[in-house]
Amino acid sequence: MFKKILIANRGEIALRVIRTCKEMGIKTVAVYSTADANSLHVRFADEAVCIGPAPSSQSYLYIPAIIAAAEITNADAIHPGYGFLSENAKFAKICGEHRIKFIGPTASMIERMGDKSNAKATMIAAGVPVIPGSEGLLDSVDEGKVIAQKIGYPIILKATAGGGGKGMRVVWNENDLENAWNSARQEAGAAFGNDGIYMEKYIEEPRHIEIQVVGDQYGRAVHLSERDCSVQRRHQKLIEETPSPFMTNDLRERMGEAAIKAANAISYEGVGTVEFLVDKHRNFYFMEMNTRIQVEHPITEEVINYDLVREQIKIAGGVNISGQNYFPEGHAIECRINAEDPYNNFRPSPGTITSFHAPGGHGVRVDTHAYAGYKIPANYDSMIAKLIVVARTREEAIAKMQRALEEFVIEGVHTTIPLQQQILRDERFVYGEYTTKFMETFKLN
Amino acid sequence: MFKKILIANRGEIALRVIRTCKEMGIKTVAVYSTADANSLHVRFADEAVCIGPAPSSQSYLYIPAIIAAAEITNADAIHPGYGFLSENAKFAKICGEHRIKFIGPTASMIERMGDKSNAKATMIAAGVPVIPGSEGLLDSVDEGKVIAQKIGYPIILKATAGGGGKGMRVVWNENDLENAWNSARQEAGAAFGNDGIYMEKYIEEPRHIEIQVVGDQYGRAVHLSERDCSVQRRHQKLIEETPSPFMTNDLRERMGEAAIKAANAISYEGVGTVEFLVDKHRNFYFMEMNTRIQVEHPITEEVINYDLVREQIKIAGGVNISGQNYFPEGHAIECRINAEDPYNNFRPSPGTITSFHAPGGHGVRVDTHAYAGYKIPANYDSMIAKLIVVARTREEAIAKMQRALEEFVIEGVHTTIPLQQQILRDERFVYGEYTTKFMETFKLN
Amino acid sequence: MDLKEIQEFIKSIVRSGATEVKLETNDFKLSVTTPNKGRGNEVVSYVQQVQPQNQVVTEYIQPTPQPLMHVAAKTEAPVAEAGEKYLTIKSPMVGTFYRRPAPNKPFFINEGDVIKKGQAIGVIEAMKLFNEIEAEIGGKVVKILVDDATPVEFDQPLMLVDPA
Amino acid sequence: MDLKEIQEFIKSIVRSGATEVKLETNDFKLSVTTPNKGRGNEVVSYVQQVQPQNQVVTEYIQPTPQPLMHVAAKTEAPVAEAGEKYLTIKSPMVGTFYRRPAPNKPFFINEGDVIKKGQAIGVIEAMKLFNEIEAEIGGKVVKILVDDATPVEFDQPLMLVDPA
Repeated sequence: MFKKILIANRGEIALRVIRTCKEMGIKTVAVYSTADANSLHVRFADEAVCIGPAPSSQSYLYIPAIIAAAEITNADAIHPGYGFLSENAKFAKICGEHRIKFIGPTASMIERMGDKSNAKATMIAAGVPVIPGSEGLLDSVDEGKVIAQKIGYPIILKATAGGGGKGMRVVWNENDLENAWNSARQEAGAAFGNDGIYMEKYIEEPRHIEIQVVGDQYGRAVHLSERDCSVQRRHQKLIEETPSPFMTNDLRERMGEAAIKAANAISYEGVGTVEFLVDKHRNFYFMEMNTRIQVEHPITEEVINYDLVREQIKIAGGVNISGQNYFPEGHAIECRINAEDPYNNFRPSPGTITSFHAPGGHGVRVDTHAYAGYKIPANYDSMIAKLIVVARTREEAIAKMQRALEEFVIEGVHTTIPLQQQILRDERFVYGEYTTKFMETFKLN
Repeated sequence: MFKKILIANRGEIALRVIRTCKEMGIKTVAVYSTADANSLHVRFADEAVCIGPAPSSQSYLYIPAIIAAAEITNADAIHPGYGFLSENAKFAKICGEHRIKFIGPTASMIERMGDKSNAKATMIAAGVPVIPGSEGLLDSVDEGKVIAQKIGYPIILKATAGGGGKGMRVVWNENDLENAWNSARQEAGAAFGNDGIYMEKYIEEPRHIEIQVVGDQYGRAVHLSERDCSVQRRHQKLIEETPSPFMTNDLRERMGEAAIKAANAISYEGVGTVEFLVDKHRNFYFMEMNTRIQVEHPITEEVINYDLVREQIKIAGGVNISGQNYFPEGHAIECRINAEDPYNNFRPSPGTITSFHAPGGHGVRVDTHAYAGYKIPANYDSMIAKLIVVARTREEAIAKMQRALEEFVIEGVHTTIPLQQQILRDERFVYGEYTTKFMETFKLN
Repeated sequence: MDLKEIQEFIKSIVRSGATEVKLETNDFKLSVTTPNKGRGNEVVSYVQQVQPQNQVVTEYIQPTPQPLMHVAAKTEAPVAEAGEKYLTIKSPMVGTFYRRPAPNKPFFINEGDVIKKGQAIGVIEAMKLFNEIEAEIGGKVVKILVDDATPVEFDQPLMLVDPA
Repeated sequence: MDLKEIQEFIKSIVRSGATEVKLETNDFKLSVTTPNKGRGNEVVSYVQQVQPQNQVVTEYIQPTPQPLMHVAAKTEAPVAEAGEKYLTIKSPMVGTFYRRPAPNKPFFINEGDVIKKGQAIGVIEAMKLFNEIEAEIGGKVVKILVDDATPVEFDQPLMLVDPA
């Protein structure tokens, strides 16, 4: 196993990785920009190296500084966290060239999943469902009819030059296709001067449900069940939960199998996540694969009672996995707490936290690098805490999250806590009847 | 179920009870002395009533103020927490007279367990082992021989007027009894002017192991397995863990059965704890029963995944229990963090906390009412936080506790964190080979 | 809070004749020592030791510094402006405050009354016991802050008295 | 908060006649003692904007206020006494600092040398690339703080220069 791991990240995930390393008896090196000199990851690591000024491009994203930091501290592995260099194939490659183990997949695995069209082709070859549609533009309405018959209604026609919903038509049966085709072309031509149209399967009531997978260096992969991340605002996840309220045993089995196929297709090494869109009929379609640990990984940890960062480190160290899939026991929810003003168009709210009290008690976990007196730098993302609860049932977990949000005190900056509180009380959330469109019609009081 | 519960307590346990009430949808009333006006239990309760000045005798122990607070807020139940009025039979009785449900056992149950000799007699009648010995003073060495034969060697002779080890003799076999008898009498007579001697079974390598029990209003009682609280300093528990490293399945079965007998003997209602001394041969002896929730209850919650305060409230509300015993899954440890200076004879260290960061992550729970800026009043006990970890094995739990203690930042006052860190590294603790005498020979570096 | 304001504030402290001032708010802490001696408008403060049971507590009201983590007060704060002129009579216990000895009797006192130390000003009921509340100071009752038959907490202001 | 403002603020304190002022806000802590005579050693401070890559950063060393939650510095703190007279040349990058271009070559500079702006003062190796470090200021090298072939962090003081 590794003797010393450098964490090429900041904030809560850097602290998170340090915690597991300490529990495993592995030494840690924090790297930090001048803006983060007073950060807790710097305080709690065994060593800390200042790698550059505040802008990420000159510090957390600047590969030579990070490699140099690993070299001068003799770190034998680098944990990239999420964001920053975590899905950077070049970085993974350079680590290898410097004989530093990149804790994650190889450069070529990252590349094969990093490129969308490449990933899609790989998934089709592996038998993982992707959103079906025309290959490129449609030549005629008749070609459209043939394809629609194959992929099944409803379908959506989209303008290739499109945007803002213009030139888009959802078609529910063949009778309506010709009219829709004509009007979509006309609208697209008028709006964009380009009437090229392509077709996709229309996803009814889409849900974002992802499957956690783990693969070892010996080609074995398993899944750790799902996370429902449908509560999103502009593609930013706000709340995640597991099990998904929309899940069935059958669907979990099929999605789990598909996710393992996806991992096997690239002989995936490490922990990763296969993201799917699921429609109301419980058809699911591959969106993308994240080849790193995710922000929302703790909810999986809580329901399978296993530390995923420990698993990452063990796999990177060459340990092989059991081959067993894991299924949720109990119910876990995570709320992301951001220093943003939800009443002011989610404007970031950097500044100094004057008061801080994190909720506690049975089934409550707080992953945070913030504390009273901490100054949130304006240079990085605004997430300052992850609040995770676990309980025996979804109902209990919601009640627990409601009281934990109520108990969370952060003063001095604006946070998304009031937003989260309102979502947790929203009927659609409470009954588990929400899709990725949930926030589009959500009104903050 | 209750509509509004008044919590007749302060500090972390008041906050703890409020948390569960919120999760159950029950309104809460905090009571507080003027010294606690800025306490979190005041902030988080739905209502708060100032009941008196700082001295406990005029506030948290002053029954008329608490009853009046319940009356003016229309609370229909009172949760007493631990300490203060929690084992006060008179208070339980007065609550009943004012038609307020005391969440705990009835006055007569408290009385029957509150009086030591009474409790002992009840236990003997119920067939629960108590520490055997002479009934009162020994008349002669021959009487001693007869009793010693019955209870088995080793025995200990103790001066009735004793103290400081004077007039005490451990006797390992009958040959040594007469000499010991003579020298003990002589020493006691010289030291105290009273040579009265009684005899007890000598407990070799004693461990303090307690069994959590739960009884409902319908006479049914179960046990929730043990907690090992042998790490004590002057009878103050410092660290508790479950399972006990000394436990075997057989011993757990026997102790559990005895604890249920103890509860049944008084038709116990509520959650309670039967404390035993266990010797190195795994004989166990009843010490006392605590008829309330205990400080260390969270470790049981973590390994049986159930909220004991919720259970208390449900039982008080007349819900009946399943009748099933619970056994630990995984391993949990609690460290009590006190505002005391371990380098200065554990002198209390009240004052203002200037910095505060509680550890987080998977398997870490912090129950505290403290925060950066909180002023610890000098009037009450010095416990400011309970740090609880849970992991799959004892080894992992210890590693987790070590890193969590390392991560716990409390500045502005002295705390017992350095002491706890050293205990967690002590070989005897790490190997689980500790008794109640552990701290007697422990040297703080 | 801007530095200009703080500058002015420091000047005013030096001018005031105080020898040492410490101020702590949510935003800043300030401590000023001046060479001034003697004279001082010394801050007079008079807090009587609270005693069990029926004794009334009085104190000069002073604006108190905000705690770092502000706890929302569940009862109304004492009227700050009254600070320099009036004394507050506070509740010595938690319970229900009655302004008269029995429903068919007149109020013990009314606003405008001049009361003497030791005079009964109300009763507080707790656990079915009625505890007569005596004024700990004399003066003119400027304002009665609590209605008849109202729950009161320990230390809750009951009335303002002008001792002059 | 701008240093100019603080300078003005300190001056105003001295003028105010106060003997000691401590101020702590969310952004900074300030403590001023005045002899209440004379015009005190004013703290002059000059921080140059950090620029990417090989540019050398200089600044007057000043005692920095303690953060509320103090992070144990893993490297030695800049020499505080130097504050008023010397400039510090800091490392523009993390890596291994060499005082000579090759093992068999002499040091770029030695203590006591007078250097010119733009002069090479060392190289830093990172990812097997050697980056020459140029002095951003001229003056006399008072002290070289880092040995040959030593790991350095970004912003770590390398040497003190007397610009006078």
